[in-house]
Amino acid sequence: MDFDFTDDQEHLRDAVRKWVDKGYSFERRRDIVKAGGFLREAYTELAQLGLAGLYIPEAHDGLGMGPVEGMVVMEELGRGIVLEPLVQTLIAGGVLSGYAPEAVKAAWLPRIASGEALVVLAHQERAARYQLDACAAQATQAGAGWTLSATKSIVPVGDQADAFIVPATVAGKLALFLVERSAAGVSTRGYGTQDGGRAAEVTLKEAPASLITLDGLSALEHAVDIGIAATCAEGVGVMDKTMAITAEYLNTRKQFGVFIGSFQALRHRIADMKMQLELARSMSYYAALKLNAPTEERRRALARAKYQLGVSMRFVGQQAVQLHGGIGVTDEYIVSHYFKRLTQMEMTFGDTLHHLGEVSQRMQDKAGVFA
Amino acid sequence: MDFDFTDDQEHLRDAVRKWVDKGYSFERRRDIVKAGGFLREAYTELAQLGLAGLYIPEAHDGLGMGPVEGMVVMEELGRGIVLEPLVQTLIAGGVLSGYAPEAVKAAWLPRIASGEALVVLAHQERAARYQLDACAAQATQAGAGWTLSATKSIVPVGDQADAFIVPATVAGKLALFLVERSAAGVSTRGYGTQDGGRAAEVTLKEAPASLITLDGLSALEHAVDIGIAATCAEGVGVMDKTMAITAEYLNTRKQFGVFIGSFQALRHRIADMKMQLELARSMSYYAALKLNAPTEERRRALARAKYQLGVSMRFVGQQAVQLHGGIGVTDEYIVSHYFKRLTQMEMTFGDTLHHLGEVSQRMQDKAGVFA
Amino acid sequence: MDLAFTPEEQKFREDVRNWVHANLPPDISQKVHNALRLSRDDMQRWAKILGKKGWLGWGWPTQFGGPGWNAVQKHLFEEECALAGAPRVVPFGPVMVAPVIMAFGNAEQQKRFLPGIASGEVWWSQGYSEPGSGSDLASVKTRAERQGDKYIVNGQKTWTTLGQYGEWIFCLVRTSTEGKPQTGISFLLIDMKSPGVTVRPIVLLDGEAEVNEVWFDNVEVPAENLIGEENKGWTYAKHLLSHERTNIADVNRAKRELERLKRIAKAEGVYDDTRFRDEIAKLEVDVVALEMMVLRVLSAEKSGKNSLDVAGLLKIRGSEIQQRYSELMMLAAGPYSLPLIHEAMEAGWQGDQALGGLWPGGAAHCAPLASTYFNLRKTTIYGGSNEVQRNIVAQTVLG
Amino acid sequence: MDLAFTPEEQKFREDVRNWVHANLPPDISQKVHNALRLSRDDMQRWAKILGKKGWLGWGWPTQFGGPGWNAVQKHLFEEECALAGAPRVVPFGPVMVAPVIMAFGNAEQQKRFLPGIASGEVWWSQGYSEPGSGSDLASVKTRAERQGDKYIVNGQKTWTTLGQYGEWIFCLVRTSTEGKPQTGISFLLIDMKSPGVTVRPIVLLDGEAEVNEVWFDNVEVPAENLIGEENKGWTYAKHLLSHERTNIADVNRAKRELERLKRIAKAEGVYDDTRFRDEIAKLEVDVVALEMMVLRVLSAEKSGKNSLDVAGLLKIRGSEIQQRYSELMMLAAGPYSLPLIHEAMEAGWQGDQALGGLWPGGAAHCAPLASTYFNLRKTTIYGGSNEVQRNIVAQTVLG
Repeated sequence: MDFDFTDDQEHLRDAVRKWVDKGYSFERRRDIVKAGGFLREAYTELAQLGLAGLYIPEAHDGLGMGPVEGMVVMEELGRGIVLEPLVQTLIAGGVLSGYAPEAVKAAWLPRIASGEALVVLAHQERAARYQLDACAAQATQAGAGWTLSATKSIVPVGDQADAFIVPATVAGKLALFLVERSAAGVSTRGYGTQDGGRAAEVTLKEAPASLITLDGLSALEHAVDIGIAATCAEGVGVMDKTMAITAEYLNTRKQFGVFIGSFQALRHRIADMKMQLELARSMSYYAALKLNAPTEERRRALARAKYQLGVSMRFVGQQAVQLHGGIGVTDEYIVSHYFKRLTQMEMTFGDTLHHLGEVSQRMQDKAGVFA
Repeated sequence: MDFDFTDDQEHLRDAVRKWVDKGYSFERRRDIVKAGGFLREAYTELAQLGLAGLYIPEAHDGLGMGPVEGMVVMEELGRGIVLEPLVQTLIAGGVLSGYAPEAVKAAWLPRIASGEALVVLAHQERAARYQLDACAAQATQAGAGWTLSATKSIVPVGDQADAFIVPATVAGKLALFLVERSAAGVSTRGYGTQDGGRAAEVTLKEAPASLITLDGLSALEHAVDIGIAATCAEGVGVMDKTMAITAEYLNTRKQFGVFIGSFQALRHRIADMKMQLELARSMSYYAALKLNAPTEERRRALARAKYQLGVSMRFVGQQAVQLHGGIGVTDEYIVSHYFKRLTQMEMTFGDTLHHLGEVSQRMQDKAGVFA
Repeated sequence: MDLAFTPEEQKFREDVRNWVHANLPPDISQKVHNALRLSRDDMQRWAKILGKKGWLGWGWPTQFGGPGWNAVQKHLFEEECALAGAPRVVPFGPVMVAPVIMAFGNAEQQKRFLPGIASGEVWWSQGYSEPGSGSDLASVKTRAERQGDKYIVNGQKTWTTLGQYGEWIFCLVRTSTEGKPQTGISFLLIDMKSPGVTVRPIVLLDGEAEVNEVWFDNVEVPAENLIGEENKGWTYAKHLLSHERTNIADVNRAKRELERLKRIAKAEGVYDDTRFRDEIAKLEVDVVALEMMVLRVLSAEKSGKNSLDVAGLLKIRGSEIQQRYSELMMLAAGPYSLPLIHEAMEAGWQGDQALGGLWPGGAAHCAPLASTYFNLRKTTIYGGSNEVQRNIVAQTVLG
Repeated sequence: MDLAFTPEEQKFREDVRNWVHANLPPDISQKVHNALRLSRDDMQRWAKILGKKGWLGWGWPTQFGGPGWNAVQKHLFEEECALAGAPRVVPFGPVMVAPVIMAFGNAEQQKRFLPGIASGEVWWSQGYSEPGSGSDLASVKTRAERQGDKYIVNGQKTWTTLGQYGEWIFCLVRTSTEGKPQTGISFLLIDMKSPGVTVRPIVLLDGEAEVNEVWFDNVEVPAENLIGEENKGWTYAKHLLSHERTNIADVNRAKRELERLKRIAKAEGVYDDTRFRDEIAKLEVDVVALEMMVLRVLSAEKSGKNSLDVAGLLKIRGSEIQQRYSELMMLAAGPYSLPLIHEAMEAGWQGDQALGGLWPGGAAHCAPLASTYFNLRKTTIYGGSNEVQRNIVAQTVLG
């Protein structure tokens, strides 16, 4: 039992933090939002730091690191509310490494690690909500390969990614495929998202696809759990910075002749926010440390973590705006962007009520971290 | 649309308040608790004020009054956390007047109105929780009459009441009966309850019974709704006094050299308590004014009211203790008794989660008071 | 005590309902019912329709051309408008400045300004808040110096709702720095077309520009535009605030939006999910309780008995409910509330033709949900933040 | 970073577990697992068993006869005891006064007092709170006047937990009224059998007498019972408070009680009710998050890196969780938690024979639920109320 970070992990954190502070100013971010919500150049910078290869084995030119390093990185990106979706790259690295045939690995992993290829998960369907096993997309075997027909929504940077990881049914069972955006039958329609980022509707009409695995539900659940752990860490980073911004504001802003940070009711609110932050941080650790556990244990833990994060992110985001007062609801001031990011993250990979259901369903007689 | 009380209603309120203030001091109440939780003499005093006949028609020697008068009275009794269960008498008066055959009415209503007979509802069964249609008790026709076999729990002053209103099944359908405590086959075991009051387990073994109605579920639901409305009003009274006690404490008690009522965090807590009190008062009005509405509308409204009261009573009770600090958890100081009363009332006639379920199930497309 | 409205009140409600249904343009109510973007024209069209009927100043006494309704009638009128999907009347003219002009303005001012307000011809804005003032409204810094028969105004107002459309603005200005901050404030009406007035929209977190900054740079204002006496403006402003009562709770809109929430939950397939449905059920109780509280206040106003001091509670609860229904609507749509498609917030948007209209998932009702949620975060901040309201409520309990 | 305990730690846990299972009397653990009433004898029996093993002072360094465990080992020991259903060790001797005697007492005092504490022979009480002091502990009024080689103590302490059993009491007493309130306080050990000491139980809202008032009426205390220097008692008391860390969260008990809650919910038929089950699920997450927070603190203590200042958060959350599980247990039983049957809180109670044991409904587990709920309202009040804790937490964020 040990929650200290190694020196290597601390160096990794420093490197990412430095890039965020120096390379991803709020002004640059604002320009990226204006330009559509994604900047490939910024993504390439992340890849140059090695982050795109974090979950890719060294044999495939990655760093071969694990969930704790993923947590460290995502926390720092969260602090800067970085739009470029590294969480997707962690998912792609993890899922392809874990489930894809060797040929697919060899073809894609090195390119993902270098940043040359951006691969994202395209699983959301209109009727599915947060249920991973609800899937109308169909796959058909065509000679040695496969074709897919599907309509997937809210696919992160879907109109600029190079390939998609797509769940589709084969004989009633979920399988996972890789589809290139440039393939025949693929069309996309991109748009900005509420947090300033970018997503797209992706339509596949008999698009050629490579099979990743026929055990698609296991792989998809794993993919989403990687996403949850990363989102938890990112959420901690976003909240940590949100708290800092808010605390500074309370200690700067005067009303009725005194700093508003001297009002006890606001101080107690800050204490409640700090509580939510530290509970969330604790559960982010938990998510990272359970990400490689056996399936049932992993799913239970990740649901618990995302539930806590959902509660925390909503509270911290809303209260940060409230404590700022009027300036908190302006586009100009930074805190509203942190709030919007927190809001969007709550609805990513299952919202709070969804994960409450998961926790409730997966409950056991035993209690606690190790149960 | 008019929420003013008539002069008669105000006089009624004054009369009850005067009795509570002068006739039901905290010391007298403490003696009653010590002596077992019920004092017939005090109940008789209530009856002498006419309160036992509130819901009994004038033709049967009652006052023939309605839910608003019931609300006024229960609120005042709540203020004094009066242990003697007038709510049971309102139920008995309402149900017998509304559902019993003339002979039963003639035999019992005048005696109830005078206070000579105390009749209580005995419906709780071990497996039923708050479901009114779950009933293991059996009724058997025996000549012109009936006999009942049943085990009923937590019957208010069950070992001292004169008769019980008992639901039991006849050919799989719920019917309602009246059973005298002195009848053959009736045994009771009384005990104190958490709020200082009294209840009993009541066992019937082929006890002779008078039929009130074969439409027992309707009558029982009505009985419980009368109970809910009365409990809502009583809860408002208890909370109102709890708030007053707490406010006085905050304005008297000093810590760190100042009145603790000057701390903003505590002031905001008081504001939140006031909110809950006024929401509860509003819903108590609503309950009273919907008590004579058609069944479905009545049931929906009463569930909404009891849900709100449950939320409010829990919050106000807990916070009152919290704001008092150490003295709030002592038996000696009065506020803990108000807290315990509020706690018990939440679990009477369906708790908060139960009524949430009722509200949820009975929800319609339309919204608001008149929907 | 009676929950039902009197036959006269019911008749009144019916008359209002019939008139609103006959006169509210369907293209406008369609936007309101779906939280789509309302243009200046939409708002003013409805204001002028009301004005023509004599109902834009629905709270006005007959002596100034209003209908002279009592508290219950006003409420019924507001409720029928809200439920029918009428846009909220921009309150700065008919609800806010008009009562001040009636109470404290001179006959000349009443004759000059009230008709334009009553008809909906003139768009008024409010100039109270200043940068940094927040809930401390008495900290007015905008100066008005008397020079002959004019005031020269310099300073800045902010959070001026819909000020981009404003033609006139009523302002609290500082005419004296002596004594307590409250004593040196005056109430001035300013023509926004005057030289030196600059309006800059503030983009809010939902990307819309609902509020503005307004600068005054040596703006000349005729002294005849001063309401009442110099340095007594704070008294007038407080009088105005005391006029905001039950409408602060906005319970009529909450009822309409709760019904919309149920429609959205059904369309998104979560209405029959126990967990989600329970959240709606809780909100339902919240709305009923708020409505009962509003009705209690109205009854007390009508009869003059048992007056209730619950304005703070109404503000707190009303704003919390607004935030909650918008939150639940957004959560009902979940991921489908995440696309930010500005054009989808215009009426008549048909989806993305390139994708055969399938966008996102073909459900246009999703488009405004997150924006509305973001936008309504303001409700617990403006009009005296809920923290300030809690101070006020505590004062009523503890002294 | 690793969630798993090291093999050494796991071995340690196993050894403790085996020993506890072999030595904890089943009649005692049976009471603990069912929240039945514990007698003085129950508590002391267990204390002496621990004492004999050398584990009653489980936090003590080896030089004073303790096991010299690190933070993680202490936690594992506490967890195994809690999960096995051991009574909580009454902390006033081994956890509270002993560290002060070790740090600030002289060799004579250490020799005289520590053995009786370590063995569990001597029952210690705490004399900090006074009537009216509340969270303001420095407002000590109990006076100790030096007369030759004695102190004469006059005054009153209150909220003295289990003081009715106490043999010795450590007190904060006022030895000077000069300077700040904190500077005139001394730390004095008092034999409770001394003439002039009176103990009066305070009945709490659950009807039990868990705490006491203790009066001192010209009580003579040998000056050799003064710990450290006169007027420096506040420093020692603060030192002691800084020793209360993770145990303040009581997460081990919370785990045990959460499991009990699940058993009760099953027995009462609400475990499979979505609404009730969800409430348990939320609590489950709360407990896991609290446990993770505790483990983070332990890890930091073990390695000395990244020390965490979250004691206030642990207190707040731990107490809220205690209140919540007791609330849910009570709500699970619902009406059946309402009978107040004092005899049913004794082990071995067989129900009411007159009714064939059917009482209430035959479920003995219902009897203590409401009382426990009432009793645990204290947890957000004592040990520095949660409001005071929030002040402290805010201080760490805002300064």
